[in-house]
Amino acid sequence: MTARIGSQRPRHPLLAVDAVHAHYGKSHVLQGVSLQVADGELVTLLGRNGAGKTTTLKTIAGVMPPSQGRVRFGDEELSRLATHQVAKRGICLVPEHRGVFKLLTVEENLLLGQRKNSPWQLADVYRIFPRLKERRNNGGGQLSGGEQKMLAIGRALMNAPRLLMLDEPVEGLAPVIVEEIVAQLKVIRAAGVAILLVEQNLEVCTQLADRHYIIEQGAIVHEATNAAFLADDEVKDRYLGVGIL
Amino acid sequence: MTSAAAPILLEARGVQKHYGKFVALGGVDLQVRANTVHSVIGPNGAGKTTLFHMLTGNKTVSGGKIVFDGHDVTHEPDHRRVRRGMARSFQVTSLFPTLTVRENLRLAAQGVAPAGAHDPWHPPFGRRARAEVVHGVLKRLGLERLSDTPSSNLSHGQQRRLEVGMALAARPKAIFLDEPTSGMGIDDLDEMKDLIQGLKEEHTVVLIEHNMNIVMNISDTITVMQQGRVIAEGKPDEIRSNALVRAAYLGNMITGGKA
Amino acid sequence: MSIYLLQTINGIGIGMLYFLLAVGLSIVFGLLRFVNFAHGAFYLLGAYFCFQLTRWGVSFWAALVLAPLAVGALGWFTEKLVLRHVYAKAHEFHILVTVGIALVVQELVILQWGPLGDSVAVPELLDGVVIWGSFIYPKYRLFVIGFTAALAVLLWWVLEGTRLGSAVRAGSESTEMVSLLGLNVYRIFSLVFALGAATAALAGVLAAPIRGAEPFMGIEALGVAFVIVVVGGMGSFSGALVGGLLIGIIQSLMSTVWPEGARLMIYVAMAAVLLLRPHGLLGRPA
Amino acid sequence: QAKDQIQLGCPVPMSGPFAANGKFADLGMRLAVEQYGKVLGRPLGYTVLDTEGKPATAVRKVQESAQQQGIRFFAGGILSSETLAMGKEAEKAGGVLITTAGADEITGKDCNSATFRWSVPTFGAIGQTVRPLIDLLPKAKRWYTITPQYVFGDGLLSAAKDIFKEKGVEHVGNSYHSLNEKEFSGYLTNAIAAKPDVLLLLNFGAQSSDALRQAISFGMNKRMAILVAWASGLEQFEALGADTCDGIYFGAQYWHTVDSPLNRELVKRTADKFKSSPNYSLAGSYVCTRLLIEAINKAGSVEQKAVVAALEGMKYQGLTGDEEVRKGDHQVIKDYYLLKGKAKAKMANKDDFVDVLSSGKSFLPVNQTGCTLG
Amino acid sequence: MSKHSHTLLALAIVLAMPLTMQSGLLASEVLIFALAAMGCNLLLGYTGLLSFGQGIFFGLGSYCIGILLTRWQLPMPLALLAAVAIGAAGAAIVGWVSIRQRGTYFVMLTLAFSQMFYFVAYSATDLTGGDNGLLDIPRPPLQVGDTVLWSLATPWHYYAFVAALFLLSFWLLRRICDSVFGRTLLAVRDNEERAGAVGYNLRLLKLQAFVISGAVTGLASALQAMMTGIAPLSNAEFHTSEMILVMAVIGGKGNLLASVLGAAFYVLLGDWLSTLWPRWLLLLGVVLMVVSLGMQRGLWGLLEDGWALVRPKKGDAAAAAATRAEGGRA
Ligand SMILES: Nc1ncnc2c1ncn2[C@@H]1O[C@H](COP(=O)(O)OP(=O)(O)OP(=O)(O)O)[C@@H](O)[C@H]1O
Ligand SMILES: Nc1ncnc2c1ncn2[C@@H]1O[C@H](COP(=O)(O)OP(=O)(O)OP(=O)(O)O)[C@@H](O)[C@H]1O
Ligand SMILES: [Mg+2]
Ligand SMILES: [Mg+2]
Repeated sequence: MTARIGSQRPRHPLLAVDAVHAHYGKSHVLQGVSLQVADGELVTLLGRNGAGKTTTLKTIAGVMPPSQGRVRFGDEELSRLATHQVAKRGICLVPEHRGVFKLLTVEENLLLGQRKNSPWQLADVYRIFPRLKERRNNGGGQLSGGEQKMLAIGRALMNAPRLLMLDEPVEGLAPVIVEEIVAQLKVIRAAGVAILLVEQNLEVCTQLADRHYIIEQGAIVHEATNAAFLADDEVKDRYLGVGIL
Repeated sequence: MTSAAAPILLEARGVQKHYGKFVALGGVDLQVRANTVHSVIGPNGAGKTTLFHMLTGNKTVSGGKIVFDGHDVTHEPDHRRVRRGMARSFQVTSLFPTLTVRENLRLAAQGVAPAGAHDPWHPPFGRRARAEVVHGVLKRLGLERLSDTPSSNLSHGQQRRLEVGMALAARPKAIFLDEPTSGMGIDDLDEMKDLIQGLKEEHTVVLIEHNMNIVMNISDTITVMQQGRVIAEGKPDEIRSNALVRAAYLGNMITGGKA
Repeated sequence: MSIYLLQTINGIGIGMLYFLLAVGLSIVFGLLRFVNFAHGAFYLLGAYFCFQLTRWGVSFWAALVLAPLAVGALGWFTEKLVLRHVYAKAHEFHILVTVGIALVVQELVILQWGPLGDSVAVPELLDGVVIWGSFIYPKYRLFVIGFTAALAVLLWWVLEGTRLGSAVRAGSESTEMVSLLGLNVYRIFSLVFALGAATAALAGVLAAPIRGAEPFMGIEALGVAFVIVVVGGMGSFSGALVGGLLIGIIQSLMSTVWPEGARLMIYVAMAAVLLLRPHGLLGRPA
Repeated sequence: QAKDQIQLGCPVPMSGPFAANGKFADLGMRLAVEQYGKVLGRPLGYTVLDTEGKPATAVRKVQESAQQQGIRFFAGGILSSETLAMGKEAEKAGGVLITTAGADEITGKDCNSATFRWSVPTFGAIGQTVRPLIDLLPKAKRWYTITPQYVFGDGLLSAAKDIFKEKGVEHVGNSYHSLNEKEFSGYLTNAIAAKPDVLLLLNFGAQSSDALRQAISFGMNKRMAILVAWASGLEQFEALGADTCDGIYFGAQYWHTVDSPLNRELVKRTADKFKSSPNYSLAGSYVCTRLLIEAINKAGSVEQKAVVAALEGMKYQGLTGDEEVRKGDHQVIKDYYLLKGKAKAKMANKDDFVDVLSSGKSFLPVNQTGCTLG
Repeated sequence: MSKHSHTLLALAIVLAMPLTMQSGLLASEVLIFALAAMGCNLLLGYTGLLSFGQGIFFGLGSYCIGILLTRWQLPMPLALLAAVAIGAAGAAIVGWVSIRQRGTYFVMLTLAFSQMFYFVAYSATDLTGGDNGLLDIPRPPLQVGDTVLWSLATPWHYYAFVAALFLLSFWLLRRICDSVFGRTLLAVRDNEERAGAVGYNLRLLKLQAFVISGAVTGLASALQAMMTGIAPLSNAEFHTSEMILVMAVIGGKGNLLASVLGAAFYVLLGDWLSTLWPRWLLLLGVVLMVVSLGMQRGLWGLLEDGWALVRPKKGDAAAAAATRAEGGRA
């Protein structure tokens, strides 16, 4: 019953989530989520608070086992892999709570995620986020909220992702930084990394995305290309409650 | 607006905070007038949250003076300042995870008169339940249906909302909100904006926020910080057109730039 | 030489052994964020494995390698089979499960080797004492100091200088996040726990010729290790070294100054450190 | 369990740090009970009560066994603290306790009508070790002591000091240590600095083993004589090994080669039954059980008063030769031994760790023990 | 469950023990340790403080009543009250210092205190009897003037006395846990930082919890001293602290009745196993491991799960649907 407007499903999706269900204890949070992300594509997952966006990302990353349904990445079935195995295959999640290691310094945090084959190395990250360079020897726990966000994103980049999943990456960032991150995400996508983005900031989403999914109560209820989405105020109002109409 | 005439509720003079050698606040002056919305903005790491910690007493100051409502509170611990009428929300959500939403709010409401908390005899029923306050906050935040859910089972956005509720429940003179809208749904932003603006009637609001749509619309005064110092202060229009602020912070304002 | 100087040197000897005893407890705490009450049990096993091996005619030197390896392997399996399943649970259960393991090991040792203690001979090469003027010191203890110092350098390099070290500290905060970066957290856990067990066993082997092997030595050792780890800073490698040496020297000096109070002073030192420097002398604030 | 059976209780630590003593005490009582089989024509049985080394548990188990199983007669108690408490309980419960525990108070200021003790108190232990050793080593004029700091250790120390004074020996120093000490190198360094001729260790059990081992590793056995005044005998020598014992002097309550009829019998029984030589825990428990049974026999009754009366003043051929239960404080008057470890090469069999140098009886007169039996 | 069901259950346990058990002493010991475990649980389950110092209060109570009854010949009820007071006072001191620290550092500080207390008790021979402990503690009857109201001579008489005090304490503790104070403790347990920011004086709250815990523990140990007639040094040992903590954890935290269960389980299991096999600690070790591996909520959780299986199932599906609906915001 997913409404689909003006979208072409990628023929060989990099990531294919197929009717995935997930539970927290007894509460049935994901009720058959399906979505695809192709190579080099930037897809957003939109929805109100509590719709199940984070849970979807967690299920893909292997942090939460799906109770039903399948997740395919490339030619591989992920549903049964452990988190670190999923990560090794190139899926990198930047969680909404940042996941910065407080006991490590900024630099140690970055180096922990480092992979030799990543196009982003320490110097690149410091170039993108000069603030991190200034605070490089500080404990991760002593960073301001926004600095932690930068660190988490930078670390993910050093992890050589094929699919980057960002959970509200610009939440709490200064406008200048948001611009910087948006610019960087464009570069990242241009480098061929697929991105699945969860973000409440519509402005950011529409600037970046190729396609959008809207999730409601644990199921995808709408899918659209960016252009179609931009044009469709009714959808925005219905699913996201943006009072444009 | 009458803000310029309103009495000063909170005043900070030369507040400093050092973490070891690192100077997080290098002498900040701030004057917050009663019943206004006073926003503090600035790049990440500018020291906004740290300033909040100083003002609300979560951490001790390294120097300077803080006067609230006519009292020198510089060296009072946080729980004392709550009694004087300060309450805050945290940038990083901080709730009582195993307790229900209602209980979270009740505890926040009870904190204003914490002597009662030592009563080992009476259960929190009747007037001790503070039902009125709790109910009011639940309603204001649209959390009524989740009132009996443990707060750890809320989604991020729902938790953010409760986070603000915790500050409201104390019915403070001054309410300090540290990025209240971060993590909230797009649909909530307008609602939140109205809510904060509405708070002005009864409270004084000190707000940290990166969403310029909100800041520019509802603030009476904006203080801009950078590297532990105040670099500008003024009405939204003045701030928006301040070149220094634009370079350091606002940029082209893709977030809320259209406001 | 003055008696105080003698006692200080002797204290260093005690302290190095204490360091070895405590370092495993400290790094396991650093990663897994719980106090491993089974640590003493691995020390106990080290001593008894050494006793058994030497009784079989294996040389002490071989036992010095074999016993820690065997105990390390045991630690590896304990982690995999038991501890892994309690990480997600509350703090008390970590204590409970490791107390359980300690009891089981201790009673198994009694079943196998009897409730009486046994002795391990000092290896012939190190039998005897060195004499410098009025200073008499067993060769074996000198060897312990040197050996432990070398080991300390090696351990320091592994824990502070390698990525394993960062991963260990990161894992202590959020296992989820570490695995999201593609590191196998569970492998790291097993490894560190095995390392902790092996160092405890090594301490047990080294202590055996001095104190013999005895089924309740684990409990006592655990008590000492706690103090050292707290004084030095929990989870800190260099803290274990500083704490071990400090406690060793205090203990040794006290035996001249105020012998009755030697034990009490150790605990007073511990409480004082906890109050004045809550994270220990070299611990990082949590 | 037959109705008319007479049950004996064996309250000893079977678990915890003193489990070794408990284990052998159990065997000792088993030997004695099996040997007699019956008393007053009624079958004998016994129950082991695990005190866990905790006085409160010991007391509860003694109370329970008295109330539920009707046990009145107990032989056991290894730790002083549990023994003192159990003695009081046995008295209240209308029973009798015979023990081998060390504290002087048992037949001193905390003595009671129902408690008897087989082992020699501190006074005798020092008297029969320090005194003969001074005679043996007339040139050894400087003594250093290492003492655990509590009543028992102080008892040994003050007895030793009295003898030093009397014999004109110089006490060049003492190191107190706490009850939980394992590391003695600091104290030994002190001792070495004092340049004594004799090192006197006044601790016992695992602590004396640790102290001795470490003293030897400091080469002290080559530079001075070492006396362990309160050794536990065979079990301790086994733990230490022959090399460590070689040339060391030990004081002991019992040694299995003692030439007395009862001991020869016990050695044979133990060898037949357990393929080993009796150690102190086993022998002590055996002889205490025997004393109980003999006293019941003599009294011809299981009444507390009658059995106590039968024990008081009882003279018999014991493990250490002639033994007598002193009426005034319920202390058994028996020998204490001075032993010397021998080289491994000279050992006739695996248990032949020591030679017996001397033995004898020294006891404080009743009026100096502090015991007043109403 | 209804408001009084737990108190009724506690009453049922107290009444059931004489019917099912042979030894009044063992039954008394169960209740005595239940008291101590509840005291521990108040800290662990309600305040989030894992205290290894319970042995201090346990030692203090027994020494106090021992001294008062033997040397001062105080009336028994007064001596009991004094033991409670001393337990509370000791807890106030230990608490005052320890609660400056949090988390594992707090745990280690209480551990350090318990070790220190042990050495002090060991050295202060005049007061504590040192290694021998205090002996000859009487068990006088409860009397007014010369009329004996309640003889405590036989084990079951004494049990009745212990049971009455236990029920009273249980009821009081429940009342405390359900009070405003108890609920505020839960907030402290959940998130100290927030509790402070919301306006609570954390130190005072924790201290209050400590004092109550110490008082209950003091009562427990005084009762034990009267039962056994001694105040042994082993009460002050680290092992005692550990044992009390284990009881509280095995039972299940954050629930007083669970502590009773935990204490009963530990005491009875230990008593039974120790008659079976000298190496019974091995079995105890295995039990501890099993509990930690399989029963996060302790024995109480096990009972609850069992109860859930037996009870007729109703509305599980409805409940699930409800949570789902609440998931999305209107
Ligand atoms: N405990 C600490 N130790 C050392 N430095 C700290 C500590 N806490 C904060 N800092 C540093 O102080 C600076 C100010 O931090 P603060 O949290 O106040 O920033 P902020 O203005 O709130 O930023 P954001 O908008 O990103 O939340 C940051 O650079 C941070 O790294
Ligand atoms: N740990 C948990 N236990 C139980 N329920 C949970 C848990 N975490 C989330 N939920 C519930 O699952 C639903 C989906 O949560 P999720 O975190 O995926 O939402 P989201 O779309 O990311 O929301 P937000 O925008 O607020 O972050 C919510 O209704 C939430 O209440
Ligand atoms: Mg989310
Ligand atoms: Mg901030």
